[in-house]
Amino acid sequence: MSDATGTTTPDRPADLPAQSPPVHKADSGRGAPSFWRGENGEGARRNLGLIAVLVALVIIGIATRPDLYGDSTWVWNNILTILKLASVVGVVTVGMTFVIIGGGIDLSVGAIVALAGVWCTTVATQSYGAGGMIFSALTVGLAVGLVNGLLVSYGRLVPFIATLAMMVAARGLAAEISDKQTQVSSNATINGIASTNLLGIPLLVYILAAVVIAGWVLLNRTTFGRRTVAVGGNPEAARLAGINVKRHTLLLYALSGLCCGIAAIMLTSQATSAQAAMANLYELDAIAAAIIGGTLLSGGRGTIVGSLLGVIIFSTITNLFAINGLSTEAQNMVKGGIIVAAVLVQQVQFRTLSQFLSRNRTTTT
Amino acid sequence: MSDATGTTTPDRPADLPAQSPPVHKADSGRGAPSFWRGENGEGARRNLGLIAVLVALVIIGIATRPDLYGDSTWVWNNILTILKLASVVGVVTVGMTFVIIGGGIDLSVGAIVALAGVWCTTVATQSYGAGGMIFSALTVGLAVGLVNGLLVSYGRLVPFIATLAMMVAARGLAAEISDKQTQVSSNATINGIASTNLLGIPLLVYILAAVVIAGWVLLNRTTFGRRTVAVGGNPEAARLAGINVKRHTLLLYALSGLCCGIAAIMLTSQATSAQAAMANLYELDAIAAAIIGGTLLSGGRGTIVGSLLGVIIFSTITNLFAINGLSTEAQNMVKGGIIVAAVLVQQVQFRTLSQFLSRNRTTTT
Amino acid sequence: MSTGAGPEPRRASTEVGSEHVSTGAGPAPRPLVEAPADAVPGDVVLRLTDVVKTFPGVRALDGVQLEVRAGEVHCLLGQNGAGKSTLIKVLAGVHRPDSGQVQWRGEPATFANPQTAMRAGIATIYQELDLVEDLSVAENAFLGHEPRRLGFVRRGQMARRTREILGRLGHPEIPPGRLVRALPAAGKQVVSMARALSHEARLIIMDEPSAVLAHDEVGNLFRIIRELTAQGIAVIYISHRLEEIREIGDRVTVLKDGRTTAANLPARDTPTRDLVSRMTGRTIEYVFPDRPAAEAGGELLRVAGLSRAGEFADVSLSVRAGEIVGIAGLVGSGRSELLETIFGARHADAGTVSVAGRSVRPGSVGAAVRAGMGMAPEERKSQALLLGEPIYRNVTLATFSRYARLGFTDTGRERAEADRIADVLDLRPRDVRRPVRTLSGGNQQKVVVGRWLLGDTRLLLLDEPTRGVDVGARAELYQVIRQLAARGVGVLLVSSEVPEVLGLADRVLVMREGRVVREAPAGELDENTVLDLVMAGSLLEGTPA
Amino acid sequence: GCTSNETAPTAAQTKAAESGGNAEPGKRVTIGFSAPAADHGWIAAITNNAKAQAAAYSDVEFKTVEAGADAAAQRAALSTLLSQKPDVIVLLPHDGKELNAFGLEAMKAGIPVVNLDRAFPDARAYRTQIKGDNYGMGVAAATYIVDQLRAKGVTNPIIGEIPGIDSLELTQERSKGFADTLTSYGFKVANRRPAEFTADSGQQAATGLLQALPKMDALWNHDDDQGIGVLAAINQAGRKEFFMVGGAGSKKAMEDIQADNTALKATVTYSPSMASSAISLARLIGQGKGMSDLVELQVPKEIVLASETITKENAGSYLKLGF
Ligand SMILES: Nc1ncnc2c1ncn2[C@@H]1O[C@H](COP(=O)(O)OP(=O)(O)OP(=O)(O)O)[C@@H](O)[C@H]1O
Ligand SMILES: Nc1ncnc2c1ncn2[C@@H]1O[C@H](COP(=O)(O)OP(=O)(O)OP(=O)(O)O)[C@@H](O)[C@H]1O
Ligand SMILES: [Mg+2]
Ligand SMILES: [Mg+2]
Repeated sequence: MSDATGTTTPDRPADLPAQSPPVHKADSGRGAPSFWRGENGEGARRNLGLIAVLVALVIIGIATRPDLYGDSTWVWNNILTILKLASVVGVVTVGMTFVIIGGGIDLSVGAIVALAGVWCTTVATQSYGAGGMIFSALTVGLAVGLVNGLLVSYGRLVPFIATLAMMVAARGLAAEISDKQTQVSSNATINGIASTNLLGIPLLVYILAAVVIAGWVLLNRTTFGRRTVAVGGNPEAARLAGINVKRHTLLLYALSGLCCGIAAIMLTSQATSAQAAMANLYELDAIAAAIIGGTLLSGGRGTIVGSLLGVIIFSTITNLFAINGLSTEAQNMVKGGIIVAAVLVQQVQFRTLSQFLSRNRTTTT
Repeated sequence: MSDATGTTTPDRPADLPAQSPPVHKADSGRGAPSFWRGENGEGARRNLGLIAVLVALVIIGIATRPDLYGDSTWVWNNILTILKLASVVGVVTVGMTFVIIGGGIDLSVGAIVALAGVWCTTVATQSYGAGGMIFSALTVGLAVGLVNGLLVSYGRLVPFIATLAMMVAARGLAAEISDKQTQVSSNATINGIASTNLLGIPLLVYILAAVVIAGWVLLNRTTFGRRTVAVGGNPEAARLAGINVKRHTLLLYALSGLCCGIAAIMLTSQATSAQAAMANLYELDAIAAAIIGGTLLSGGRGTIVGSLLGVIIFSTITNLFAINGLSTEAQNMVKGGIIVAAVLVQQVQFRTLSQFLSRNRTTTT
Repeated sequence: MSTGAGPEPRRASTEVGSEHVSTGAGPAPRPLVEAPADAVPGDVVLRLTDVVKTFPGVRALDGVQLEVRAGEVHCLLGQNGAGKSTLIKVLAGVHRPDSGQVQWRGEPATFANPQTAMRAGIATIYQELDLVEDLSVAENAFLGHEPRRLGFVRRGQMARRTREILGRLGHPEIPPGRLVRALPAAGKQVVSMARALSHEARLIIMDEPSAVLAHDEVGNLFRIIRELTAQGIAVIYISHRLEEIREIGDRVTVLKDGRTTAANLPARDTPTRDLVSRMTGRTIEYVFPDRPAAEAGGELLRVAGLSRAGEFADVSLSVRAGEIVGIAGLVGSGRSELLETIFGARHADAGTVSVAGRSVRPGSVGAAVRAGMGMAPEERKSQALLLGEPIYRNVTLATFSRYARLGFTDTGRERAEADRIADVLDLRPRDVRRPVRTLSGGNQQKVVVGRWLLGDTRLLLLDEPTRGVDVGARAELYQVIRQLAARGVGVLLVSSEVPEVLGLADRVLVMREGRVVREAPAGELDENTVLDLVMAGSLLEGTPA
Repeated sequence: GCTSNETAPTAAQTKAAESGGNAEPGKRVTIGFSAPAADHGWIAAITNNAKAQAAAYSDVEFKTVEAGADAAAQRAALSTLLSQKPDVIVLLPHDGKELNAFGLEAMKAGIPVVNLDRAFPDARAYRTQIKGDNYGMGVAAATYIVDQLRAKGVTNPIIGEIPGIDSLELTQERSKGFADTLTSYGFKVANRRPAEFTADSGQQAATGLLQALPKMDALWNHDDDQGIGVLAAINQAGRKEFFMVGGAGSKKAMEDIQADNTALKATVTYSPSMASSAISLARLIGQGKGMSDLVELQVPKEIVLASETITKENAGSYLKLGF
């Protein structure tokens, strides 16, 4: 008999029916709090692992700079700094998470942010005021996203290639529009977004929170979100279930583009300017954050909360380096190590927890 | 019986075993040359599509610069220039193709090239002469690749994350070693590699050819290649067929690292120097070339020849821009368009050809 | 296939039919013969005439006639690759026919996509499970037609309706919120059925639904089918198990090589030999091969006290050279896990495995293969096949390095070996360079099993080797397995079909809920005894806690 | 970029604390410093020079936050610097316009900002700025090329250009100075292929350029670091018919010019020594002093370095400033 259920007599006649303990009824979910079960059980556990990584990073921060961490105002300020740093990439990552869950990838996000940023800061656009700038950034983002989606879904291009081409083209267009100059935003409302605080919390953080919540609801509570999982996890099944896979794919890229439009406004406001080279390699940051957050690169699985935690982990690492004044090269070497360690911690964490929970469950049934 | 095979007598006694006309055997390859059939049929046809794209690019070149293309010495020189330009990325792409077919991805190739290049040009290494430099570049490449492989296979990290971490770390280490300086190679043998011609063809092109041929043989004619396809196509099936999936994965990354080591020597020789920022974004170039060449990003399918053609297409595009003196921004916009067009041409080409061939086949059987 | 319940009908042979089998009464495939007088009365809901569908190089449907009436269970019979799945995919809007007419409820119809077909009232359970692993049971059941308001899923309503349907299906214990990923194979099949029932369908198509179901589950399925037909819903039922067709079917249409060779035969009364000959066009010696008189050889495999928490516990067994040992049990009784653990694909919590007296390193498939084991796993698509690769490379997946010299593969030899296997198993199409993806389900299964018929495997672990394999090929497969045993190979066979275990194996182990509850020579057991032993508890929750 | 394999920053680029006047140790000053991640010799030299200059003063405490790959990362790093309240901040921004907001914030918080090289558009965002003359670099390069070509009597010259990263505004300014000057003499750039400030990208850009221009008269390469690769490409193509002008002023380039055995005949400076000067200015600002050679009591608002042309004749005297 298995150790976990070692209650039966070993010499029971072999054909005695029905009384042996149910060896494999383990996953029935009884005996564990409902938080762990159901559709998000694994995701939630994985997110706990990410939180553990975050805690570890903070502890390293405290250990290396006790002087700073002794000052509670500074600590609060630092948290806000980290969140502000995370905000722009965070918004992009929400869109990216949808695309990846839906079985695609979007390498053009950084370029879209740059294009939308440049577009909304041209002299002509700025003349329409803050409303016009926001409108144009969102429209540009959405439009480029739609083109991506068309190429992938109806043009049947591999997402990697389609969005790579768009990345190159959009940066080129942005350079063309801006004539490779950094375009300064002179709109006080736009510039004010980054410096406004509400109840002591920066507006940018509210925007991030709003996008994350909207993303979470969209993914978990709407048909769109649920179908995204289907389209990425088993496109054939999705098609057989009558889902218009192509149209859905199109919408996913459009969504990502829209998020880039929002991010463009945030970034422009932070920099009070825009240029063709801005948001450089955001695609890598966003993909990495999503994957660290548990999104499967092959599609069909992922959580918004995980992606958010992924982004925050990366910005916490950056912050850690800044407060320790590490040189770039040391910083990079350590960063590589931390990323690996983070994933390992999270995996171990995750496995241990699952084991713990399933053991717990077995004994209570 | 089906029209396609309408040769048998319909009233033949039915109990005659095993001779029922082969309704389903139409694809047995009769009527089409053997090149198109069998295991590599699809790959070969796809490669024809790529060649069509190449031809189109050359025609554009001739149309835009008839003056240059009128000069046959220049044309020959230009072909060699394109091949030389393709050589370094080409070698990296061969390794990358193996990794991707095997179900992984290697974002660290550019960083490995840089690290190996920097390592082999330190004052200390250079004192060992050309042999020492080559040895150290290959060893460094192999070693970093092995670490990648260990992280992915035994550490169970997602390849994207593991190699992203390595990318950051290896660049950091390279910056540390070189103290962010450009390290000049003063070794005449190494520097000579890039300027040596044999029978009028640059040595670099021979190296590329050797690596491509070795890669082709390895992928198509050896058990290693067969395992690669299996491991990438269905790791569970590979495992249950007795293949050591982890060890094989490890070897794939090591192979990619080794290719990076070779590329490092080539690039160092070309630039007569090395620095931490060299081979910037080669990972993107290599992945894009492999995918354009028909390698499935999700693993299990790909060809070396396709990857090579992908690399050559990219360097032909670059060359086309150079001889037309396009500005960077125009260049980028056009490049995005060309990539999309190339893939579309190739797809159409591919589909039409298949249709043509299958029609052909049906009528001849 | 055994049609009776006991081990007696070990030898049921059918005679030759004519190659161009006519329909039930008429000589030509067209016009369709009227349904026999005793057919279930009802309107014709679906009529196919001369439907043709070609894939590159293959004419999968070559003039199919089909007529389905409301309230009947219409069975489709045919060999592997005959075109059954293709036919139902045409009906479901997955494939568009090249030519031919589809009449749906009296009017010509074209189903351009699955959605149109579903809207028209055709629901389908596909042969290959078509579920999304990371969605819940309820979300899968209602995928594509979720109850919703303003784009938001009405989760409460969806869960309630799912629970209702699951209750009707006899599985109230499956929680609607559970991720499908966490369900065993049989549970997934239930979800597939729940999906079909979630539509307001007039025609439900079931493509080999019983392949992954255990005996009691099949009974359950039949109860539901009867309920459906009583409401006037038509059912198209595909299975390779003739006894099921006798039990549930009303009329039978037989396909061969993409053509209708017989239509609207009465399901209960048509002699088996007729059916078989119309399917195969030749004589099938439908037998389990004789057991050899000679005693089996020395002990080859010894498993002692093997356990894995949550799956099976304290399993001890042995297989001797030349012996076929069968394991019977319900789906979900842990047999697959046991086999995988013996094979080293899973790590045992306790216990040992040894081959020919030498213990095998646990948790290492490589060690098991080196010790001479081979395993044909249960789920062909996810566990066994490289779908994009040619057949021969799939057949030689475990052995290609044996044909290699200095690491260089010998493709010619591989192809020759694969050809041999293809002949033995009657693979269709026979061209071993075709990608496995284009094979029908049953033919894919043959590839999986065929893989281990190559090479010098001493001990064969077969997990549901005949799942989805047609009558003819099945007989061939039995012969092959027996021949291997005669050459001294030990076989450990898991099958959910009790007659198969009893007919093929020399010795039988019965498993229930992860434990071996009985071990006896096959001759000492009959089907009812085994079923009694096996039945206890149901799919998920089982015995009351 | 720094082209030697030596590691120590050259002493010549720092100004040792002399005795008397401003050199006398004064009030302790904490200087915060930030420059973009160094992936390039020139920026590496900037950071090294700043460090070395700070170390030369006994009354300076040097805090560096080296920040990331883009403006956003630098902004985040700077806000942690700000929270540590240094006396003066010396800042080489990724992009002056993108970090303008930070300059304003710091100045508002009462911390003077010394902008190094990449100007803020808003004059309130900095206390002092010291920078090179990008436009002037282009002018100097073009002037040298025009002089040479006229001396040779070339009337319709084919001129190539290899800029650095093309999307940077500084590249634009350099190219503009170059093009404007050539135009004023009736010449133009025949082809320009951007590189990325690295030797390997320089080699590839140059290979493309040489292929596009089978005959060439003169070439301006913006950056001596990538110039190593450009020279290699010229060698590999076996081209000898033209001469080349470099940019920035690395030691290797000066040595090559002095030896006069490559295509490189001159380079126009853009010296990273400005970082050392920036530290000196920051110290004076922190101590409330002026530049003692000038009459003014405070440090001036703006200092622009002239771009000098180094040729075979004067290379010897500039060699010590090479980085
Ligand atoms: N996508 C495809 N491409 C090419 N050929 C195909 C494709 N799908 C099916 N076929 C071929 O069509 C024929 C009919 O296959 P189908 O799946 O309908 O058989 P089936 O009767 O369902 O067999 P089984 O009993 O094994 O499930 C087979 O020869 C198969 O190889
Ligand atoms: N993916 C899974 N997640 C959780 N539990 C699982 C999973 N797969 C299987 N199980 C558990 O393992 C038990 C045995 O599974 P399975 O259905 O494969 O048994 P089996 O006897 O091998 O079936 P078969 O006869 O069909 O091969 C199930 O009761 C189930 O509780
Ligand atoms: Mg089928
Ligand atoms: Mg099982």
